[in-house]
Amino acid sequence: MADIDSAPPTEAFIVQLDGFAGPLDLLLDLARAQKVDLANISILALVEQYLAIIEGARRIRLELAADWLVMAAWLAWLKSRLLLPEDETAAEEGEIAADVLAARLRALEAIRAGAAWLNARPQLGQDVFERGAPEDFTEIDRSRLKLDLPALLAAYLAARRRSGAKRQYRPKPILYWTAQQALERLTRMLGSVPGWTDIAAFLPERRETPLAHRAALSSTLIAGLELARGGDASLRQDAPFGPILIRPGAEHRND
Amino acid sequence: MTDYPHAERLLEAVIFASREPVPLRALATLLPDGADLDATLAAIHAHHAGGGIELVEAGQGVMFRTAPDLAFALRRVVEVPRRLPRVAMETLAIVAYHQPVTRAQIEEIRGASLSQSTLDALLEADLVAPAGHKEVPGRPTLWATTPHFLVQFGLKSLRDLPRQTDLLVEAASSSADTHEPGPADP
Amino acid sequence: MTDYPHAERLLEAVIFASREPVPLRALATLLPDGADLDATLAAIHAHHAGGGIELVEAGQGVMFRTAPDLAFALRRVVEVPRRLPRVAMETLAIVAYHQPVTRAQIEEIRGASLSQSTLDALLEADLVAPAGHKEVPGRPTLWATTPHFLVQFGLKSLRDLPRQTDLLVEAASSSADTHEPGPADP
Repeated sequence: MADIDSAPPTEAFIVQLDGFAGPLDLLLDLARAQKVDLANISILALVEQYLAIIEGARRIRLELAADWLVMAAWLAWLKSRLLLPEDETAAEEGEIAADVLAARLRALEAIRAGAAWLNARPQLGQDVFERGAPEDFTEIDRSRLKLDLPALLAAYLAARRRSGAKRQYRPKPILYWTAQQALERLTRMLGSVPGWTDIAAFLPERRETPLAHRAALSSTLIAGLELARGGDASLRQDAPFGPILIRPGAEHRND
Repeated sequence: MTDYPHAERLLEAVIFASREPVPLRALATLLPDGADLDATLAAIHAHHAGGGIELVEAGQGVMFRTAPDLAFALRRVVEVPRRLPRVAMETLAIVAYHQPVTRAQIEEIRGASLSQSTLDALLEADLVAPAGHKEVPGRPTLWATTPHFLVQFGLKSLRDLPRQTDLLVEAASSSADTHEPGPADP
Repeated sequence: MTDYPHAERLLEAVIFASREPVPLRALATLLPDGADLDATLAAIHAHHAGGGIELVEAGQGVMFRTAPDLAFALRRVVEVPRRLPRVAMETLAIVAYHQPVTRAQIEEIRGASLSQSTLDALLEADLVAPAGHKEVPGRPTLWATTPHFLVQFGLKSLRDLPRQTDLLVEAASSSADTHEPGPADP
C-alpha cells in the first residue's frame, strides 16, 4: 500500500482513456496498479485517482463521454461519504457503496481472468486445426416411396374437383345412336346377311328409352338410304308403316 | 509411442489440415534444413501403414484418406423416401376408388390425359396392375390396385378407404351419373 | 508399423473422416462386438501421441486436430481467421460463466455497453446463440454458448471451465501482469 500515492500513472491514463472499455475497466486497471489482492484495495485511493484522471482529461478534451462523468459524480459522492460522513447513516452508506464497487471490480476481474484462460487455450482454427478435407460416407437412398393415406385422399379430391369443375362447361353427352354409328354397323353386318332383312335387326342392342329406340331406328334408316344411294344396298317397304327391309347389292341386279 | 522427427510431425499436420492435396513443392519449402522430403513422406506413409488412414498421392500432391477397405463399414445409408408426383398420386387414387377401371375412364375422371410415364411409374412401384379386359370393342385393359398398395398405405383391405360419400360431400351428387361405385361397395 | 486391431482401424478412420467431433455414442454403434470403446480410443490416442495430429475430446465426442505446438508453423500455411478482440473475449467469458444471460446483464458486468459489432463477431464465429427469453417485462433475449464453443476451445463440457474463485486467486498471485497463463497450460 505504500507505493499507491508515489506512482500515480495519471498522465498515461488521460491520454489512453479511449483504450478503456468504460469507467469500470479503468477503475479495475487502477486497482490492479495498487498491486495488492483486489480484496484489500483502497477504494478511497482508487476514487481519488479516477477523479484526478477525469479532471485532467476534461482540461484537454471537453467532450468527455457521459458515462465517465456519471461515474465521476458517483465516485465524488462516495468519496464524501468515506471522508466526511455527516452522520452514522452516511458513513454506513459509504461503506456499503464501497463494498459494492469492490465486488463489481472483483467480478470484472474474474471475467477478465476467464477470458484470458480461454484465450490461452489452443483454439480450433487459430492454433490447432481440424481435418481440412473431411470425407462423407453418407449415401442417400431415394428408392423408397413416401406414401400416406392423407396424400392419397387429397389427390383424389383434387382430381375429382378439377374434373367436376370441368364438367360444368361440357355439353350434355349425346346418348343417341348417330347416323355415323349406324352406317358403320350396317356396313359391317350387311355382308353376312344373304336376303331381305328387317332393318330393325341392325339396331344396337342397348336402347334404354323409347326415344333412343326411335333415334336408333331413324339413324339406321338414314344409313340404309345412304348405302342404297351408293348402290351398296337395296331397300324396300311392302306396305305403308310396314317393316322396312334391306339387303346388300343394288336394286336392278336382282330384278 | 513412436519417436517422431519434427519434419515428420510438421508435414503430417499440414497435410491433415489442408483442404486440397498439398503439392510436393509446397511441402519441400516447409521442411526444416537438412530434412529429405521423400524420406519424410516415406516415414509418414510407413507410420500409417495398416492403419485406418493412409497417405496417398493425388495429382501433384499428397493427402490423407481413410483406408478404402473400411469404406463399406463406414458407409451410412440415409433413406430419403421420394414422394409420388401429383399426377401419379391422383391416378393412383382414382384406380383405388374406381377399380377395375380403364385408362379412358381414368382420363375422364381426372379431366386430363394420362401419360404412359405416369402409368409406368405406378406399375414399377407395384401399386397398380392389369386386372383383365373390359368386354367392349377394343377390349381395353382394366387397372386395379395391388396387394402391395394396401401394404404401402397401411390398409387391411380396400374397405378401409374412406367412403366416397364421406369424402366428396359436394361432388357425390354430380358423380352419380357416370362413375358411382366405390371400392367399398359390393 | 504397428499391428492394428480392426476396431482401432475402424474408429481411427471414422474419426479422421469427420471434421466435427464424432459423438461417443456413434462410435459405440460402429464398434465390432466385444471391442471396448475406451480401450480402443486409448490405443488410438497412444498411437498418435507425439505425432503431428492428436486425438482430443471435445464437446460430446472425439476428434483429430493438429498438435498445438505446431501452431506457429501451420499458421504460415493454413489460412487463419482473425483472433477475437479483447472485448469480444470478455463478453464471451461473461456468457460462458453467467449463461443464460441478457444483454443488459452483460453490460452491467462489464460496466460498458455491448456494441453490435462484438455481438456480430460472436454470432458469426458460432460461439454464442440465443437461448430463449427472460420472463421479465420486455422479454429480453437470453444468450448462451453454443456446442461449437466447446469444440473451439477444446472443452468437454462447460464444467471444464475453471471456477471463477480459482481464477481470481490465480490472477491475484500473478499480480498485475496483463495476460497470465491459464491453468490448462503445462
